[in-house]
Amino acid sequence: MKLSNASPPFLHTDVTVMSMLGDRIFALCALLVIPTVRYGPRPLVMAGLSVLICLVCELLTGLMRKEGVPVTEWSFAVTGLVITMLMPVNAPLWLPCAACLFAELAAKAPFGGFGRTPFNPAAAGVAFATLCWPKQMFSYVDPAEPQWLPVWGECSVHTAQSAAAYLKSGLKPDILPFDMLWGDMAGPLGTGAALVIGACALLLFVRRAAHAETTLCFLAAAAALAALFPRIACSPLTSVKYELLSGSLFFCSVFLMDPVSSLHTAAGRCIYGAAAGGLLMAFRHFGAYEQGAVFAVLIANALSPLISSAVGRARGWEGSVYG
Amino acid sequence: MPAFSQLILTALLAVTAENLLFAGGAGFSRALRAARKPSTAGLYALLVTLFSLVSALTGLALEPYLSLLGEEWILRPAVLTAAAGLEYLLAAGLLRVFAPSFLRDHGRILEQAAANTVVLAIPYVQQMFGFHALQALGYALGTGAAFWLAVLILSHAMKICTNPDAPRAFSGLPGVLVYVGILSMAFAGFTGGKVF
Amino acid sequence: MIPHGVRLEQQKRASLKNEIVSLPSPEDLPAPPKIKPLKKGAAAPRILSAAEEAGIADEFDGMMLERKLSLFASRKTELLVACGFDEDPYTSGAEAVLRESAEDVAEGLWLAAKACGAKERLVAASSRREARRFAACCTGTAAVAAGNRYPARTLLMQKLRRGGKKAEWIGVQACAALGAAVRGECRNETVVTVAGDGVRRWGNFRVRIGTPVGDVLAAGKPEKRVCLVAVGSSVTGRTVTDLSLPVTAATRCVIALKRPPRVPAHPCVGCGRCARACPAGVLPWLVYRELEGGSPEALRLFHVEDCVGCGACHTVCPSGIDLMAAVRRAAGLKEGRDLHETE
Amino acid sequence: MDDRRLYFREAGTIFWNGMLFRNPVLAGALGLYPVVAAGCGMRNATALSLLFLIIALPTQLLLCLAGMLLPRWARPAAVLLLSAVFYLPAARAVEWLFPGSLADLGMAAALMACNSIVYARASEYAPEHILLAAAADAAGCSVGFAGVICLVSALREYWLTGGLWGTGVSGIGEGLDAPFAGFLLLGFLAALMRQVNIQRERRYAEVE
Repeated sequence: MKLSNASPPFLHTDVTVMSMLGDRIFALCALLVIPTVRYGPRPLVMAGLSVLICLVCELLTGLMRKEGVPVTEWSFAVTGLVITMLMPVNAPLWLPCAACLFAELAAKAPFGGFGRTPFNPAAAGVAFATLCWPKQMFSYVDPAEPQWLPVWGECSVHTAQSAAAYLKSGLKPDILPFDMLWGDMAGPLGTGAALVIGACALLLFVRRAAHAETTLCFLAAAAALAALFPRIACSPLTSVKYELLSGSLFFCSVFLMDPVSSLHTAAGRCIYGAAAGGLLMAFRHFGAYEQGAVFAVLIANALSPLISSAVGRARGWEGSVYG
Repeated sequence: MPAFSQLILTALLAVTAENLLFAGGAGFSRALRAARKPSTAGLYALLVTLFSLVSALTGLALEPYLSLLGEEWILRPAVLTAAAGLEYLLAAGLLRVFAPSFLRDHGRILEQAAANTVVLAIPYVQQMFGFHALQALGYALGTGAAFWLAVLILSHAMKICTNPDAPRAFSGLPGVLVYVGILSMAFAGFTGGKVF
Repeated sequence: MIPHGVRLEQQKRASLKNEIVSLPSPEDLPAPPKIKPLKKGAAAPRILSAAEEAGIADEFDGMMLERKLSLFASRKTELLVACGFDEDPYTSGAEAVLRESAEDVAEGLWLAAKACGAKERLVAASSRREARRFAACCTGTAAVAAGNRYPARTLLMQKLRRGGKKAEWIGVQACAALGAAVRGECRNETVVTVAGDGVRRWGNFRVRIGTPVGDVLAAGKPEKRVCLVAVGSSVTGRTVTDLSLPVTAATRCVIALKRPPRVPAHPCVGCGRCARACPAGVLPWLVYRELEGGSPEALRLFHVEDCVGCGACHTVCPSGIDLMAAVRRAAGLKEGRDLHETE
Repeated sequence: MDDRRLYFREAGTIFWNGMLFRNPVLAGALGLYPVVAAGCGMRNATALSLLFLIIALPTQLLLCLAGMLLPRWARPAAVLLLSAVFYLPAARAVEWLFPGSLADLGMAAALMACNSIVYARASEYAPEHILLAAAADAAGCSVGFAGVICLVSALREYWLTGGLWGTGVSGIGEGLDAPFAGFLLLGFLAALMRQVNIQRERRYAEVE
């Protein structure tokens, strides 16, 4: 019997970084089911490719830093999957790959990798893709013609305007509410099925892999603004319905408000969520693109240290906010 | 909103472009510490507001003469820069006489505020020919507020970018540049890419 | 308000299934000293000297009972609590002792309370059921259930002190030993729990103090691939590599594990669990961030001097950061010591 | 070795530092604005570099000659005034060489009048050094600035149009003319420069 030394504690609670990331990956994979059934294996290929690119980047940056085998956690898979979810299913396959490259190499590696990223890497990657290739980012396959898309090649399909685009141009989207709940509409790959996203959110909250208050405040702020300032001529409730279910709002409120970029206190997280929700609605009103969620998340990320120190000062934790 | 985001973006540019946080070399850490003190950041923003206001009004007053001379697109920046120099000279001279201790303590901020103002003021004076006095005031206040916010965000960014896990080549200035890059990407979502 | 502390998987049922087994004492250990029986109506100094004579030590902190009681007396303690529960998972010695020698515990607590001048006595058991079981056989001593969140002892004492009473605690094994002294018995023993995935027979063993740890471990039928043996507590204890080391009063448990429980270290992900777990109101993440920044501001290291060293923060941290070490360092720093000196 | 050769060697070191190792843009984060906002075409980059040289050199030389005569607090004003004056011939020269480029550059050109590199070097470095050092510094900074802005511009122009100096037809994507791309590219270039400096330090440490 050869005994070794170790430092206490000799047990640990079940929630670890790996378990949190694992839950997230599971939830994101669940979101892939509906698009796969509808469009064939293309979404799976896209997701696999994105995750692979992220893994390769992770390995490369680790090797450049000479730290041996660098992959100790699976946040790269979360980044890859979230990026896939925000892409149109008919996007060229290089598009999510480019977004993943940007997310890993520009938004993650320079700041020291997982746990140190000031911005959500996936949000940064998607924002980059939006700015560089808006045409490819916002042309969605028409759900009226259900068909399996080619797995590898280019997709030459009928495109349709998404609900977010209708709202952006001040028109009422012509989509049944039931279709909106199941994601049977033109839009990014994984952001449509509100019911599945809701179930995933519940799973994450119950398993303590995400903070419910951030998401709830995000949705509350967005809903309040949607009711107060509707973009289309309709009753406040209808406006809330369309705003919350269109675009990537619901998805982003669950999967982009990750615990890393967020804050340590419940109050801080509430303010952070509300700020992100408010910014998102501002982007919808004044932004240049139909999908503004990722931009709103980036700005909220930049504000989060300010929120954190403001909450700290309010509680008397910091001698002074600035140090 | 787009106008405000433009202001913030401009202020971010000014903060990074001018040497507030990154005075370079020896002044680097000292300037950083100064920027992180709320009083200094506030004073800085106030001075920027005042200088912006004066610059905008000067530009407004000189506009008719410039258009008489012709080639105003060459003359205008030169005249504005010279005006900022004169303003600084005036302010510093007045302070020397009336409040020498203030100048001794905050002289560096005063001079940097003057230089930053040129960066902040020229775009607007250049663009908005039909500027009137009230707009100038609003613009100056907006600039000051945006500037203050940008200083706050950047002072935190600096701390984030010098964490022990960051690669050595990126820790500090290069990391902050990437940080500002991603942040301005977010603001580009408002404007669709263009600054002005 | 969110309760502090952390809910840990207790894993005590297996070791509590059987009664305490007495292990034969090694032959080379000297026989325990003979002491004069303590009379029922003995005065405080006599009780203290008897405790000293019998060499009774508290099993939770290893402090001599006589010193502990004198300290309580000088603090004008009003309420004395006997801790009949083990706050850390795996260990169940105190619970077993409370079950099997309830009368001795009640007697010892009465004597200890008299020695330190406390008017009120209280026995804290691990659950309501245990408390009822104790109250059924020993009327006259109140019993309560401690909470089920780690660190239960600290949280219970906080709760009692919040009422304005000066409350202190002693271990239930020390109580039982003092109670046995009435009969003139001085057994010099302690109850040690043997548990962990490296042993096949979990249980509580009554062993002579001074027995090698290896003998106790052998009683639990260890497997071949044990690589780590921890004593003291499953959360804050320490590892032993030399199994010939003797069992002390504060050994409490011998935990054999097949592989070291390692959570891979990651940077802080900002979940805030550590602050919720801490019973002392420390904000471990803030302390850690301050220390990591390189120039900690003493003003921002809140309550670090109140750290009880329970290790709850480290246990819950999903990133596996040793927050307790950070808080300890910060406490040293706040006292004016150098940052690196205290490491 | 006579004094003059020593001087020239020192001047060479100053020039190299300004150009590469302590590049004002990459190491000092000065003069970011033109690179970030306007550095998205080779033609623009060349025009801005020229503008910079014509403003920086005389301003720095004049400040070097007259700087010590002025009190410390008045120097910033002098720099602003002088660079405003030299902006006029510089703008004319650039307009003559590249017709229409000033209109293309718009504000970025206007902002060269109060460039923070010129500002920092002329108000702090030049007055306290000899003429040769100031000249070497101004030249080094000009070349360093030109190098960085040309590199960034070349990368962005290739991305946007697929060619250099207006020869491109179709690019890889759009969006890189926005300032964020400038910041990101500068960040990565600055990291590269930092890495080079780290390697250099390590080599020196090994030699010693």
